[in-house]
Amino acid sequence: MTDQYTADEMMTVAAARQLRDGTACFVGIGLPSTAANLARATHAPNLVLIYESGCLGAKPDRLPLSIGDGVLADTADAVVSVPEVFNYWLQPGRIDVGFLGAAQLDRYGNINTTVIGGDYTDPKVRLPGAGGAPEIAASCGEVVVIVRQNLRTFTERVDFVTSLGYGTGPGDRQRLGLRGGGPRIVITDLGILEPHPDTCALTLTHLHPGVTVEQARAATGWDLAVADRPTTNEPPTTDELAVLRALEATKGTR
Amino acid sequence: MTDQYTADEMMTVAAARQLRDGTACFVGIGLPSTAANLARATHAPNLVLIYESGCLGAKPDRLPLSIGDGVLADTADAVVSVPEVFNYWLQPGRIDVGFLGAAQLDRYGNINTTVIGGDYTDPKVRLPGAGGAPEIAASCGEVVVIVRQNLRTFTERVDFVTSLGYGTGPGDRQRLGLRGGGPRIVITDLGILEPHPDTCALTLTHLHPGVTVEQARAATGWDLAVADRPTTNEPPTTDELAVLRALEATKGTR
Amino acid sequence: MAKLVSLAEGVADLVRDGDVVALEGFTHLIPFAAGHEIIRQGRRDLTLVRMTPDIIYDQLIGAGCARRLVFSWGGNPGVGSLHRFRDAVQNAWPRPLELEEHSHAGMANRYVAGASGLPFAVLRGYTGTDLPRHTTNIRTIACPFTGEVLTAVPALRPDVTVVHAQRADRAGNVQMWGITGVQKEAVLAARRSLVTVEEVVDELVPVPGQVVLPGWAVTAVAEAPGGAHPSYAQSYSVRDNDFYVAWDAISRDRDTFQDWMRRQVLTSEAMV
Amino acid sequence: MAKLVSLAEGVADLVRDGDVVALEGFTHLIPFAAGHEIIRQGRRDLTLVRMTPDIIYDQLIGAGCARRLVFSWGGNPGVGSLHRFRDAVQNAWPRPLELEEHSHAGMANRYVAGASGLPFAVLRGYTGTDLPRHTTNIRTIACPFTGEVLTAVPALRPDVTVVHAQRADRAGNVQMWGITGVQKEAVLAARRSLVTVEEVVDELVPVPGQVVLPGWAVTAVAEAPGGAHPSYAQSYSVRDNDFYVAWDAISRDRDTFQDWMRRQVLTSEAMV
Repeated sequence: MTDQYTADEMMTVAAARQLRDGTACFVGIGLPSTAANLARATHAPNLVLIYESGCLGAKPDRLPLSIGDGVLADTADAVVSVPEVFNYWLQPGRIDVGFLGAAQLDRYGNINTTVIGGDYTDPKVRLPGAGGAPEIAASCGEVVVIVRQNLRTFTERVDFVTSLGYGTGPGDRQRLGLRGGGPRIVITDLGILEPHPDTCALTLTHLHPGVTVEQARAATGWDLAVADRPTTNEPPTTDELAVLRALEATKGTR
Repeated sequence: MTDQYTADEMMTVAAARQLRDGTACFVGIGLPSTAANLARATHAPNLVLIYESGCLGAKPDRLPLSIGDGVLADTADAVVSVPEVFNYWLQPGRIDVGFLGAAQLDRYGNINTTVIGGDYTDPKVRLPGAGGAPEIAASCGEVVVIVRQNLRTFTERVDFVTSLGYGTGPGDRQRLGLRGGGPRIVITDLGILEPHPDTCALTLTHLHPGVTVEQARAATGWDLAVADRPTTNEPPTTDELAVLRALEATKGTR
Repeated sequence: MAKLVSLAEGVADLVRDGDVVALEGFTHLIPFAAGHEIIRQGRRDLTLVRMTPDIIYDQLIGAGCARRLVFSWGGNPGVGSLHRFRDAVQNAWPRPLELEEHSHAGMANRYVAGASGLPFAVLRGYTGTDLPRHTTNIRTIACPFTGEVLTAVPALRPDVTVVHAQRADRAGNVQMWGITGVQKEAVLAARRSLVTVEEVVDELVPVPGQVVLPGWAVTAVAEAPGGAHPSYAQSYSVRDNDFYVAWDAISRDRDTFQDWMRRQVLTSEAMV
Repeated sequence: MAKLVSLAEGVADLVRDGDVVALEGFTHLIPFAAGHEIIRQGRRDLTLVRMTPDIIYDQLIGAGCARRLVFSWGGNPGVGSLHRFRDAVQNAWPRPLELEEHSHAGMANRYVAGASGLPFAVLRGYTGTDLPRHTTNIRTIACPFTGEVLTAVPALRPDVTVVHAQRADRAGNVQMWGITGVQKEAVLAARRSLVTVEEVVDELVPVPGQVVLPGWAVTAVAEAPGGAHPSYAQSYSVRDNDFYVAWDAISRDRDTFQDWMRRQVLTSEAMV
């Protein structure tokens, strides 16, 4: 059962496992889309994929190249306008899971995809910006984050809060009137972090096989809380790896 | 050229003549729909008919039985949702002409289609209510009213302002921030009334053939202003009558 | 995923005494069969919501199911007035009927707000009319950028919305086309929803002008062929205009109405 | 009724220096040909508006057409960052670029408000993020019924919106299908509009999922076959993904970029 696999493959498989069959999942492009399609192709055939381009219930037979790939419209239960997907579907809390990436992530699961370094008007790195993420983070039942763990990304404070996690700690989301539950889990190439029920601080609860707590701490820009006994995740199964690689191979084909 | 015709036919023909080719017209069912379809079948082939059921540019080959008749959807340039027809098409002032009927009408072109007599909670007659009319009257470039003239209908004050004409006189529409121009013309079975440019009071400007000013006055519940020399309308042409009767004959066929 | 149920089950499960109930349909696709089942099951104290209450609401009102009506146009479309509605308003027969009256634009936006998870909607509407004098649910709101004053109406959130559509598949995905009115918004605004369909099919073949409601956004689907009669279902049936005309005479008199209801609705079986 | 024009005429007539211009398209149906024509005609000081500024906006920005960008996500979709956009923001090359930054939900609702003739839109959005700190066009508004505090954004009203569609007929009725994004709203929100199409046909045969814009709501239509390349037009073409990937290298360096623009855009003829 221990095929060779990369850290990214482990991360993607671990993320896919977090998606429950029959739930509705708002999917961003890149790692979230790959993981969501892996879940649909394995344990969650009735996972409802929702893309911000207006595709509800997309069932792509290859990995989409973008959130507006034609295969999403061709296979969706319904294609609606972009205002409709945000207003009628995301905003009222109909979507169970928001699946997001991050350029920076902090202790409270706040996400930055806007600017890094310098200040807003004169940044060191200008990133793409918010897209659908702020409202996905606000309104989905829960948020699953998939992101590679390193000191550049895992920072004490994000340079810009593009999408709110738990803000500055417990109670912030409620005070702001947000209806979604916030980040339930963060899946990285090293392991899994979950918010502590009391402090909301991300806590290392799982490690991928062969990864140590020290490695995870060294890749985190704050004093990382660690669960008493972090669980070691199951490595990717042969089937998971095969399906994932087959999916990756479809990218760009038609 | 003087075929036999009824007062209703004269009224419908006179109303149809008011619709200019190439304009967009928001049409209610009944007399407005008949007149608008007559206009489209005669001098205004490019009249754009808009029905509140969401049919934009309907081109029915028979008179629709209701504003939601299937022939409207089948022949429309576009069928949109009811929220869309009001929000994207009517509200921004895209529609040139709103074409309305009335159960009561007053000197300032205010329209009642709600209750008559008694008071609101205990009326003498309960009418269907507002429908699309309040916003049609508010937002179309201009309003054309088609209504039979008699003392029950032409009242000093309407019992309920369902759709605003000129309110209590000049400046009311502007003060209320309404963007549409209000009633430009009222076509009845006796003649035509137009708002006086200074007072906004409906003024008799045209009579149908054979109708006298006295008859019009006697059918009006207020002291009706009359233009210096009311014009006599042309009777329906043979062609107008033939087309109108052919249209009426289509009602309920398919 | 929507449950596939019989019409009788669907109404029994989803429509409860005292509920706020919207049976929507804009001349086309009116859920008559579902309305009749509600009458047969003897629901009481309903707040009936609809932009265009027509014959089926006349029947529900005349049968004593309703306590309150929230609406914008109540008539027999293309024919005239609703006599049971009038009798309830003018004479409180068979019981008093409270009214909350709006314009179409207002009602449509109230459903949009409900579907959007917002507490209210903004529109240019009602201005200068007597409606705000009698309907407390119409207020003003100032634009935070320009200061311009507009109209606000509160979201509609029916306990249950019932609509009729052409087709559903076995996963409860619903497909309708032609004039689809405000049905999508009415379903999405509601806590529960029941969709009757002309037929349940294995696969929904795409149709121009279609509106598809995913099964996971619908509570239950019941097959009810002809369930829109006397209104129509585009591609399935045409409007029975004779019935609309005949209803004027049937409904004018209380006894004639009650006799008709006994014969045509109360003693016949649920359609499915 | 929309005028049928050549792309060069359409851009010359409808897109003016200093205009607020929206070229919309959500990954699908992106009006590249029209964008190239704007570059060829040397427009300056444009405020470019778009939810998802991508390669065509990178080109417009790199060519110095834009003074300001109003947007919610600026990237090379599926590939990465936009280097000309970055260079303008980080180094003011070839000229400074002001930003007004929103979320998708905010931008979509701003178009909806524009299309609806309202001065603002209400949404649940931006809450707790740093966006309102830098974007003055985000305010709060209280529900007049419940007191709940929500977010307001002002309407977008572009001077001109440009979109690409599959087909138009000779009366200028426009038909598009597949992912249609926010194009209807963007056209209806604008004072003027230019639609490029794959082909002008005698009759628009209905297609499932179609959005039709009546000709009287569109200013001009220009035939521009392949006008969405390297994006795609469903049923006509597929995405040229190699170009999206190649753009990363082309756009990284100012000289490479300028050379590419000279060869591929500036010296080629308008497409129609």
